[in-house]
Amino acid sequence: MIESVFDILLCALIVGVALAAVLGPRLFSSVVFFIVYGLFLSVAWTHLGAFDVALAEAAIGAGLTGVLLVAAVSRLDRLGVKEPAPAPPVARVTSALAAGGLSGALVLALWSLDPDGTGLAPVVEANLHASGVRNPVTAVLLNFRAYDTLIESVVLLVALVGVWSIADERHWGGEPGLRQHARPDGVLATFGRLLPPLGLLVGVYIVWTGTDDPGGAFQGGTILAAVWLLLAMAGLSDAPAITRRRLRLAVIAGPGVFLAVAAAGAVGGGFLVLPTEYAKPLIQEIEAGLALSIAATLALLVLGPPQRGPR
Amino acid sequence: MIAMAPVFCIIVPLAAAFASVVRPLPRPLVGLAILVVLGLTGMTVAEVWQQGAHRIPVGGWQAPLGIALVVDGLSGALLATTALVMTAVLLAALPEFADRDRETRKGWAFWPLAFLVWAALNAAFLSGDLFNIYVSLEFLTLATLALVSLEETAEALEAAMRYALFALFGSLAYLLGVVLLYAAHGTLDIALLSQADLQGTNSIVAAALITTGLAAKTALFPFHAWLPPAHAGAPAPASAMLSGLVPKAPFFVLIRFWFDVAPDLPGEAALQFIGTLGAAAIVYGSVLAMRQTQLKRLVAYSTVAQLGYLFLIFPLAGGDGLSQVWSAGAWTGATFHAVSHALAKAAMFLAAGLVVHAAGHDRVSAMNGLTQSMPMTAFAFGLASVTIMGLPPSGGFVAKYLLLTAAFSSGQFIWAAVIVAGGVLAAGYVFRPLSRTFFHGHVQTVAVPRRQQAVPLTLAALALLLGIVSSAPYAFLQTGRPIAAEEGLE
Amino acid sequence: MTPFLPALILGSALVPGIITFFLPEERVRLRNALNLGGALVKLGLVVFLVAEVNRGRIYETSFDLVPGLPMVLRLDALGLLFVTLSTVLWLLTTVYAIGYFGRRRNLSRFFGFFSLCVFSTTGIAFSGTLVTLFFFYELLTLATWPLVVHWGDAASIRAGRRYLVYTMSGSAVLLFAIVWLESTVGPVEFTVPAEMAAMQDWTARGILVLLVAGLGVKAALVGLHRWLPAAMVAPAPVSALLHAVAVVKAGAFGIVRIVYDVYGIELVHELSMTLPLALAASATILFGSLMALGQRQLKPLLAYSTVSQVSYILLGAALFSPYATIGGLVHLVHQGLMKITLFFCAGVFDERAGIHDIDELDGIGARMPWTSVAFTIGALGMIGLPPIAGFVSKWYLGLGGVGAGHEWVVAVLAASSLLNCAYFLPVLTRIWFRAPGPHAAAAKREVPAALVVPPAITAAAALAAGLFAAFAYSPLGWATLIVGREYTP
Amino acid sequence: MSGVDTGTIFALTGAVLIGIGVYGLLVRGHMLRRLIAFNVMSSGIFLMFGATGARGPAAAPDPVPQALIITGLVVALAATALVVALLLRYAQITGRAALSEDMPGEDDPA
Repeated sequence: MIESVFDILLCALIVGVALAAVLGPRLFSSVVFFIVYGLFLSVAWTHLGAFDVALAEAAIGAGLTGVLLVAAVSRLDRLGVKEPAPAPPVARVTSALAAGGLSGALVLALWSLDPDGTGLAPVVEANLHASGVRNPVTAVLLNFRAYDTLIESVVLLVALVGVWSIADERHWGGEPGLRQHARPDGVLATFGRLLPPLGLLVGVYIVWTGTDDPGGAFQGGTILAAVWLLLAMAGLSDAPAITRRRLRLAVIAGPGVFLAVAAAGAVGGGFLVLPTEYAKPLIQEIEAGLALSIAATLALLVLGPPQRGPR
Repeated sequence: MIAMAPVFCIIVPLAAAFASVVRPLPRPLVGLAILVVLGLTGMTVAEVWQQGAHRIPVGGWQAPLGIALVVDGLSGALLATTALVMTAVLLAALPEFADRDRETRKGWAFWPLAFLVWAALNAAFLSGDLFNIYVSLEFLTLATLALVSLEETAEALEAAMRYALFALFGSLAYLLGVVLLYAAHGTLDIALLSQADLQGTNSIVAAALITTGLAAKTALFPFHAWLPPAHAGAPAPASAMLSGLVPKAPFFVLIRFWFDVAPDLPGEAALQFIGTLGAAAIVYGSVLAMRQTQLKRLVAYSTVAQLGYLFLIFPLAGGDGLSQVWSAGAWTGATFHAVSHALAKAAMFLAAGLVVHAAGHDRVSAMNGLTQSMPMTAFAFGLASVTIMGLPPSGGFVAKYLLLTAAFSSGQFIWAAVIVAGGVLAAGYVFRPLSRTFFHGHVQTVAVPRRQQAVPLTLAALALLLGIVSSAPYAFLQTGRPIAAEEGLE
Repeated sequence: MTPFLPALILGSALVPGIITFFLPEERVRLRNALNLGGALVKLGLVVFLVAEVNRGRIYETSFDLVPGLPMVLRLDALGLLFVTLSTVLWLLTTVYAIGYFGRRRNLSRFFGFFSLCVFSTTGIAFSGTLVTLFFFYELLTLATWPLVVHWGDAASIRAGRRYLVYTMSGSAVLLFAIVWLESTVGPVEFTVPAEMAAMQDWTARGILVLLVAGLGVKAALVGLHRWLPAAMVAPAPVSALLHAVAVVKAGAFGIVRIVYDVYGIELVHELSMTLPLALAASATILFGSLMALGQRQLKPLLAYSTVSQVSYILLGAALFSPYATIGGLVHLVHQGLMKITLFFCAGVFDERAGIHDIDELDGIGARMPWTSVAFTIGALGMIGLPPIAGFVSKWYLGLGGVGAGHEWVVAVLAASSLLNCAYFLPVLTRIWFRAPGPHAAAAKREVPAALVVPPAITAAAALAAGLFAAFAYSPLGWATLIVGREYTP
Repeated sequence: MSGVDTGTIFALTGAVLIGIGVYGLLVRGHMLRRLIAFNVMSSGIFLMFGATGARGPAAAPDPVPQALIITGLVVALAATALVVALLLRYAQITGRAALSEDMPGEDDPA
């Protein structure tokens, strides 16, 4: 009963923050509420026992998406973009009805479900021994449904190619993002000096531990990306120009290694088949490649297209 | 190894895309990549032809734990169509996007994006897993989004954002439906779900969400608003893939879902409703196409209209109709239409691209006098129009005939009337630019080599050929269908 | 070789056409050689066939477009009548067109579509099923449109648009009706009338009306005819083709097929649809003639005359009497010979004397005697003056009308002949009996031969078809053979 | 689904979040706000996905939805990043952050 009260309180908070994020009058506060929303969700995931998702939500949902949105708001402010006029009342009422109708339908749909659940947990459990890893989520991500993950890593690459393709033609070949000028004795710079070694350690650890415990390439890669972003924002490290060969190789390394493993399997008789005895090293290899590419890609996604020409 | 050909149809374009991210591929390598994927697609088709439909369990894991790829007549046909259109698109893009000395933004970005679109389409057409389809469709959406915005004009960027809104919303609606199905049945595999008993509130809400989401991504009326600016604003080779191929992916998923997963779920009213939207798309898209002053817009609105035909498959072959003899005809008719429209529309956009390039502007008047200055391109546009109008001898005609037969056999005269009226309306918009090709004095000032003009002509001729040599593709499409049309029409 | 004969004949028109598209504009000789060669080869094959079919042989080739949708090419006596006409006239029109266009531009395009047009017409004649017929019928629409808009000026484009609006709507109706019919009775082959017993009478009537209406657009039935006068802006060889060889004939031929080989004349009669059809044809006959009467220009006059004359064929088909059928079928050929003569001549008048209006013809007979004589034979034939071919048609139609118990048909024919006199005689008077006007004075010589010989030949043929009507291989003889062999109502 | 266990509560919360997201997508003109709404909607879906997998007596939540949610999160981030880039470029050119309301194509009749 106490448990339920906590659940309901947490859910009420999440809904409240979501409402504030969507309806908030000022854009910046909306973004802040969105980040808080992500953190609360992360708590919810922990509470539900989904620690991998909790990590991912905090790092990707709240963290990186938050940074991306904050940066966008400040950029729009500098461009002097104004808020458009609010929707007319009629539109708001009909939209609210539509949205409410959808929620209602979903509640009904949930109500008609079998209460005992019909998930795949037992099947995963039964096959975990052959997957090469002990964390069932990692087993699903990098073995049972590795194909999804392969495409997902490609999706990140697609987004990066897309973001770069939106560069100003004149800036092609320049460095991504705006140049940051942090004061050398400022807080950011201090953080920028202190945090990276720690972040690097944590990031690598999370990647490495992912095979057996919560964590993995995506969560770890995100933390590594955050480290790099911090360095860039503190003005301590410039991102390399987007035409640099090494940068581009880093970006395709993860999906590339993944694809190579998949292709090798296909030649040998099964697309993306990881033989049980080699599964663990193969997964670690893929994770290492992915973590590198994810870190680089995510950071570059947040930095955006080059804003200045090549030097 | 041959059995793995479909898988390599995804792997090889991905590898080509990765390589082109690092540095643009030299022409011979682009050609090699095209040839390899063409060959692999051919092997896939041959394999389906000989062995029938089959599944490839990815990673060796059987469903429900793993993901299965499904290779059957429909996916094979769409793979082949994709290969043909992409080959033409890449060849047509070489003059515009191959950088000579210095790397440029467009010259760099186009190649990985094009190969990624190819990979994404193949992935979507092969997938037998509902969540994997979600990832594949998102993959496709993001790659095409970047192509839409490639011109970087305010219109193109706005078109891309509008496209993003519809497409991302569509993906989420689809995903939501998938989540509900998983919650109820504990599997994402299409074959396993088809054995599950889909009924009740949960299944209906899920099916409605999946249909809405995919319809938004296919630009079914009234979700069509994003399509014309997006397709018209992209560079012509990109438009060709966007209009010819990309909407076919969500439509393909829709067919997979309705005909494989939930054939008995929809009520008559729902089927008629979707059919009505399709009919509205045909009429509305055609009327707007007639009113356009810009060539590529006209062609793009034609896509809105043509996609409407696809949705007539639901009233004609869905629900109870699935057990009827005419269902197979309607099903094949709609899929035939998808294939022939892909070839013809891509040809039309590539031809339009050459015309716009040669005339220096995008108004319909760019076609003036085309039969004198660029007869091959004029011919390509004309041949593609024949398919778009659904006139013989073209694949469009066979498709239309099959749909019509199904409409009459099932006593649904109204859809028959819509189908024939749609042909007349199509004539209304394609003959506007075509008439201008006969004007005296031409306005095309930039010379376009015959080599380039041959590309759209070949594609358009293929669309026509589909209407003459249609029995083999017809039989091929049936491969692996639960209820095949072995006896043909009637 | 025999199974390929239909394909060979089709190929003799298609192959030169496709090659011509890709010929550079300057390759005049090669182009002419190709087109004339194709026409000659086709003529040779057709002559061979006429003898064969006369012996009772029937050629057939077929393949399935999709299962259950066969494409059948069949050579029967009726089809051959149409093919022979179009083949002979194709050759002559090609010669004429070469003379007519001279060194003008865009001729590869023109001759390409021209051949395609003949290819489609031949296909229509050979069609053994309804869908095959539709297939070629639509191809014909597509192939003629570029010819109609050939000049590329505003008037041509407008005419082309009207042509499309009418024909496209017509084919939509036709397709609707064909699929409706076939989804009820299965694929319709022309060898045996379709099994209509299962169908409701009103459904059968409805489908028949839609089929006739769909085909009636090209046959220029009254109300559906408006594209035809508009399309006169096209070059003269195109008008000749539209009016005599291909388009209106395809429509009329299609209706004959529907009445005799899809429904069967007995069934049409039982459905009491013969009378409405005959009335529609009669109305068109009178309407066309009346409209021709009001024209001041030569080509519109001829166009309305076509509207009227083509419905003779329909009238013959609609009357439940063998004589009427013979009259209708033979008019398919006779009208073709006479009308092509008239359009050829109109083209010569235009090209060599700049004549468009009827009153500009004053005294041209003296300056351009060959053309004027040919024109006169055509016009008198249209009126129905013996011994020219038109008389034979009208005679048999009249007999048929009486035979079918519709004596009023004779009155329609008489009225039409009177109207024909009323609009043709003034033209002939001007040609021969007026003092030369400015146009006649400025008229150039009747050269080249390519321009003048074809009308002379067709005029002679029109005369011969009437004079030698009693011979077995005359159009009348052939029509009688068809009727005797296939239709015994 | 009867009985109010933790999974059910969070699944229902997911349904509410989806509604909030859809509302935001429909009424907010500003593209950045629409992106926020999009993310709220997608996390609502994920919550529903994960929570329905955590229903019932089973001790550990179903790992398959968890893996798929992580995939979904990454995909959503990729989409967000690309649209943000589009938006910033668009704002740079036009000074606006919302789509123009007129329907495309209907403004240019022949």
